[in-house]
Amino acid sequence: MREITYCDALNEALRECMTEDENVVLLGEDIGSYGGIFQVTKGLQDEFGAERIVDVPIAEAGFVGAAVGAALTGMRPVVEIMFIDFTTVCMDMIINQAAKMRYMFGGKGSVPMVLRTNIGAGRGTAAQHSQSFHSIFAHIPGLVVVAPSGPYEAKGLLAEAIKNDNPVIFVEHKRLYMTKGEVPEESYRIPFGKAEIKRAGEDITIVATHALVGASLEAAEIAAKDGISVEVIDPRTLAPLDKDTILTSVKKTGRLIVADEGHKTCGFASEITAIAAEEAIEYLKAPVIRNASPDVPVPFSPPLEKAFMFGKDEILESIKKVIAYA
Amino acid sequence: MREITYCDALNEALRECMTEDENVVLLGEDIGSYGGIFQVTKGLQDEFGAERIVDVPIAEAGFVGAAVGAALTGMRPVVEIMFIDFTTVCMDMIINQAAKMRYMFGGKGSVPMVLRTNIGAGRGTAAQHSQSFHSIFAHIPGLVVVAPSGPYEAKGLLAEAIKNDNPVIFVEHKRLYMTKGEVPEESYRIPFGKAEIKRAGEDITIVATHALVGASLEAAEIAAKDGISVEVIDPRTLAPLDKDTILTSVKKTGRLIVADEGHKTCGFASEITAIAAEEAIEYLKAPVIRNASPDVPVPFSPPLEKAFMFGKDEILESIKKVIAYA
Amino acid sequence: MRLTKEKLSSFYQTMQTIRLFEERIVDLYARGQVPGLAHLYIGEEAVATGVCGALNKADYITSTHRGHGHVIAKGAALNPMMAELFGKVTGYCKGKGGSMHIADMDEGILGANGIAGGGLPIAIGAGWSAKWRKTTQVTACFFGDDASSNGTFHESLNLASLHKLPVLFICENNGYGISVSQAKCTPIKDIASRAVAYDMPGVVVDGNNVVEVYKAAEKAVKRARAGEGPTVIECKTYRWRGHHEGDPNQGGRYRTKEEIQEWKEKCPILQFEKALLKEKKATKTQLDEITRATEEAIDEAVLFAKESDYPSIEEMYKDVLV
Amino acid sequence: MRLTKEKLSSFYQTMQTIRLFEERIVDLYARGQVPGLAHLYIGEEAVATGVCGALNKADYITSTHRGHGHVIAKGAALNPMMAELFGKVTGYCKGKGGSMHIADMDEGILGANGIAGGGLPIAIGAGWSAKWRKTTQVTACFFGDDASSNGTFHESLNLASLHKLPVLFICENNGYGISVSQAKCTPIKDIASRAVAYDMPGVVVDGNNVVEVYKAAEKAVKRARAGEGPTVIECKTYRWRGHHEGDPNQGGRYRTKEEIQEWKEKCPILQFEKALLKEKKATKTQLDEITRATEEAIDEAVLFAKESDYPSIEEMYKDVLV
Ligand SMILES: Cc1ncc(C[n+]2csc(CCOP(=O)(O)OP(=O)(O)O)c2C)c(N)n1
Ligand SMILES: Cc1ncc(C[n+]2csc(CCOP(=O)(O)OP(=O)(O)O)c2C)c(N)n1
Ligand SMILES: [Mg+2]
Ligand SMILES: [Mg+2]
Repeated sequence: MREITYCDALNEALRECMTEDENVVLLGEDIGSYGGIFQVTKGLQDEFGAERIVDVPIAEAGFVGAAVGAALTGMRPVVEIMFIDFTTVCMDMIINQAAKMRYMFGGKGSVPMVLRTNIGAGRGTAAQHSQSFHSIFAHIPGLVVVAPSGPYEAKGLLAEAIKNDNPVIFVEHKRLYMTKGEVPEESYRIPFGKAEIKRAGEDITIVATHALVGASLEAAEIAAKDGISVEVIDPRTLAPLDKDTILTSVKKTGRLIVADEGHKTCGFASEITAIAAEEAIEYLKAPVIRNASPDVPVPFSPPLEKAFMFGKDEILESIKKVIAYA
Repeated sequence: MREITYCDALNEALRECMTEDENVVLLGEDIGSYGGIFQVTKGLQDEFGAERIVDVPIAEAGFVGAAVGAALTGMRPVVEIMFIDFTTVCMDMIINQAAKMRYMFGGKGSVPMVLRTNIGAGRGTAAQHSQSFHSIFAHIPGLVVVAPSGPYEAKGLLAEAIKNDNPVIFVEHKRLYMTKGEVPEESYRIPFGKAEIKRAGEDITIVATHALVGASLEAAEIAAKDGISVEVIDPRTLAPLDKDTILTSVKKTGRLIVADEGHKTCGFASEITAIAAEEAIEYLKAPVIRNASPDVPVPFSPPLEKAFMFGKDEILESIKKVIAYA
Repeated sequence: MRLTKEKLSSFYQTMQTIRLFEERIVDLYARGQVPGLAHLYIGEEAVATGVCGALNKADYITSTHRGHGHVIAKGAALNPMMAELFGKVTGYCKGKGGSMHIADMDEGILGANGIAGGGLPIAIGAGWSAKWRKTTQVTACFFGDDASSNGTFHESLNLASLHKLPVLFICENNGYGISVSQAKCTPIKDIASRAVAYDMPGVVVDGNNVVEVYKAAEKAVKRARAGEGPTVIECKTYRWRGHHEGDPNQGGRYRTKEEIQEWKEKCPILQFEKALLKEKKATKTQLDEITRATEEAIDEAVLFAKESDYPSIEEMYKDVLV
Repeated sequence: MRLTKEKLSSFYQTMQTIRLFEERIVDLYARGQVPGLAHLYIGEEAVATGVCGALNKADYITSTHRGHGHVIAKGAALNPMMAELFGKVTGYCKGKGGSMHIADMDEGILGANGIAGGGLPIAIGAGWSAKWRKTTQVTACFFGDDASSNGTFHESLNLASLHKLPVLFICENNGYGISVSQAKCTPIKDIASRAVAYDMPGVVVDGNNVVEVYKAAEKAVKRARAGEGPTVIECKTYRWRGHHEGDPNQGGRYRTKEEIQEWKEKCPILQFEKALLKEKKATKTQLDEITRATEEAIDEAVLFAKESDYPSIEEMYKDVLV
């Protein structure tokens, strides 16, 4: 199958959905002729015009709120927030408006909007342009939180997000934009709330998100050489969460490692760990290990940022630890 | 000792700190002659004047940001956000500015400000005035997150918060404002990062926050009649967190229940559970139970809101479950 | 008053309905039958009535925490409204939203809102939506004087003017936030004077004069439907009660008796009634009949609400996601 | 130019320092020696220079993502600045902040800021602080034309005017956000025209004329110190480079060669140099000497940065809390 980048896969999903449904519109900063800071909307304004692909000023509360109002009245807006760090200036429109309207209105009305943004350190952009606090959105009921781990997921999950009738926080990953992978030409949707077992295994379960899915698979490959059989699960959506697939695996392997780029405290890794401790403790043969970002802001200096980040090696270490555990 | 309400204890701490240090100023909506929506600042404007107790318009990003700038330049501002729900409109000033400045500046400058707000359902104010998403702040490095469980804690922790050189998110609890308890007349400070063992026990550890500390103590009292010995721990600050006290207790009892009013997913209860699963799993004799709010917005209708909430009874059930567990 | 008798008496009926509905809430709230928070609209009836009088069913409104008047004026039915305030399953939101979240998609009511200033971005989104869908729908966005100090005001007016969105920004200036007077919230006298900063027309009207409000709204609606963009209409008015029921002696803590009395003498309904009779647009009997019928409808709504059931506990878990 | 020769040559030196510093970053960035994002100030030197020229050491500034010029003009030293851009432990932030977060409390630099519009509330806080502490300190708040569309602009100007805070709101209008022109961001021509909405003076000046900027700032500073409140000063200028180094052909994607060329001909430094020579306020040799010395200082800063160490890994865990 042809291989394209995560970025192009997203672009393709947007193009397909906009072609199919004229109620799909895009709002964001520099998403027009500029193509978006990460080039995800490249070429779309030429194709669909400036009325449907709208460059907006730095008024996130204004245009994210506008997306809420538009979604409530028949449109399917997709907004781009350049970095997840900037969702802090429009948090009310996400947490108190989009997430709660349908519930507060007793099931009347729906908010079929998508908020595209991204997480991830590693680009030397320091504490306000490198965060990964996607877990905040998983803490708020009423939001779908998507975490595409590769090009295939990127296209299928974004198509689902746009066609889905819920407000969706679509969390992309900076380091993945240029990653290539097989992506079908035809359009397809990946259902929400369904995890994917990326690699089957018997000894350890790794629940990983975003770029850490790839890192976990690499670690699993290496571990296999030492005869350790690792199962790697990609939840694909953090909310709704496919608990069953995770618990079934943990009950089988008896060992759990979670790898998520968010800060450790109160993050997604904590949630997966808590679920296992609550619902599968009798199966656990070793301590659960959370591979998460340290509880410090993202530092600028290259060696510090490198130390802040983690991947294959740290996961491999965790694998060895849980296996070594008597 | 004389007994006063949680609300008056907070008021007393404010008065003492303002008398001691003229750089302590208050900013908030209706905190002046009106005394604050929950009467915490009652009488202070008469005593300290409208220059130091400033009523502000509905411009949370503006006045919380102003507190950050004032703190950075020698003041010790205390801002009141009427309900934690409204921190969504000033999230950037909290998450990207106050929390990160000292780190981003390499240790230069400090932001000695306090953001007072409150959580808690039970007043029939529905989804936008009843939230308890304090865990969001615990997920962000650089913030102190305080959770006073009673009048004594309220006064001592608020005094510490104002004198402390870090940005502090001081999370009060609506249902506790009118609760009375013994509070010393003299001023005192309760150190951050130090949990309190509210009741010693051997069989079960309960880590509880806010109003659930009281509920847990009641439940423990009842359980004692059945010969179940429950240890109740109040972390007092969610960040920094006193892991040692909690782990020591869990290793002793082998059973853990967490009671926090936040939503279950990615909440503080998840964090405590994860810590136990990561660092004390070999001691756990039973599944950990999270007593947390369901992952739904707070409903308005009285019977639904009542069903949304939990307390002594639910905790008691959890106690029976973990004890019954073979 | 060049308006038809029908139109004028509909104004009277709407204002009277709001007034009597709210007065009934005062009573029910005092007797503990309405839970939670109730922010009443008494004294401001002419604003919602005049504005919504210029709108069609297909048009939209965004409302505030003080929303009863807006939604009644836009066409909300009394029974489900009252039931919602009681938290009953027959309410507009199945009892799950309450006073601050009443919505009715069929009537273009995009929801009351517990977040001050929260409705403005949503309103421009509804306006943008109409533009995208190429309909002639306009959106009226209600917000208070204090809410106008919030950043959403700036971002929304800027975007609305930039894209010529069909939106009416209705500032209900009742002089106070909760307890804080406008003078302590902003250095300017007229919020509408800020319209120039967005290159849009801004007008100040007597918010207690329903016809004046209606005329300003009608003009703004024409402009909006013509694709010429948004307008700010500031309506000077006053709330008779406290900020919310339960506000110590009905806001007497921060407002003088004299001030309150002065405004009561400018009652929007009494003034309008006098004008109607003077100009022979209606007879006392006609108006009294409207009042009687309204009382009846409200009695019925209360009965309906009381006899309705609370939602079942399972309802708590529904409607979180579609 | 009624200013002293000393003052004028200090302007020249500051502008030249900013220019040469930024040009060096262009080179270092291209060679991959400066990590992360660099938003350069080339072409806008007169703004920071004129404004900070009217401030004292004790006064404050809040800066933006495009902050190098602001902090140099306010008195930041080149060695720790350059070291910070390299991520070295000798940098202003021990290498932990980088280009977008340079701060120096001793010089009243309250930090560059990666959040557009994020500096405005912080600036009014510093102003409020001076008022509370009864000092004569003023705060100059720099922000861009695009950032002025953010809600923080509205909330901050309203609060500053209401409380007569000693703040200068300096809008650096370079005509663009990242790629989007001002015309696509707001319906108005002059951001300063919004000052009336806050009952404060607003002036538009040629942002490429350092003396004009200085005079406007001086006047606003007087007003601020006198307790008469804030002023908006909009400086029309232009950035020569792309939004950030690495922006495809230096912003050529959304700006015409002609437009860029036009502005280069209005170079703030060249214009000023001509004026100085014409009015005999300085000789060519004097100016060349300044340039030479500046080059030397920057060479030294680069050397200092290169020879400095990176912070130790333990540094990652420090400074999170006091
Ligand atoms: C963002 C936000 N901050 C604060 C509040 C608390 N609050 C509710 S109503 C109100 C005053 C609103 O005044 P105004 O906008 O003039 O409307 P009015 O009540 O006078 O109709 C305040 C401060 C809120 N609901 N939302
Ligand atoms: C809240 C927020 N939204 C978006 C961005 C991304 N961003 C960085 S700079 C910029 C453009 C800023 O334009 P302007 O304010 O005119 O300043 P200039 O770059 O022209 O100096 C944008 C959109 C940001 N940093 N912060
Ligand atoms: Mg008001
Ligand atoms: Mg600009």
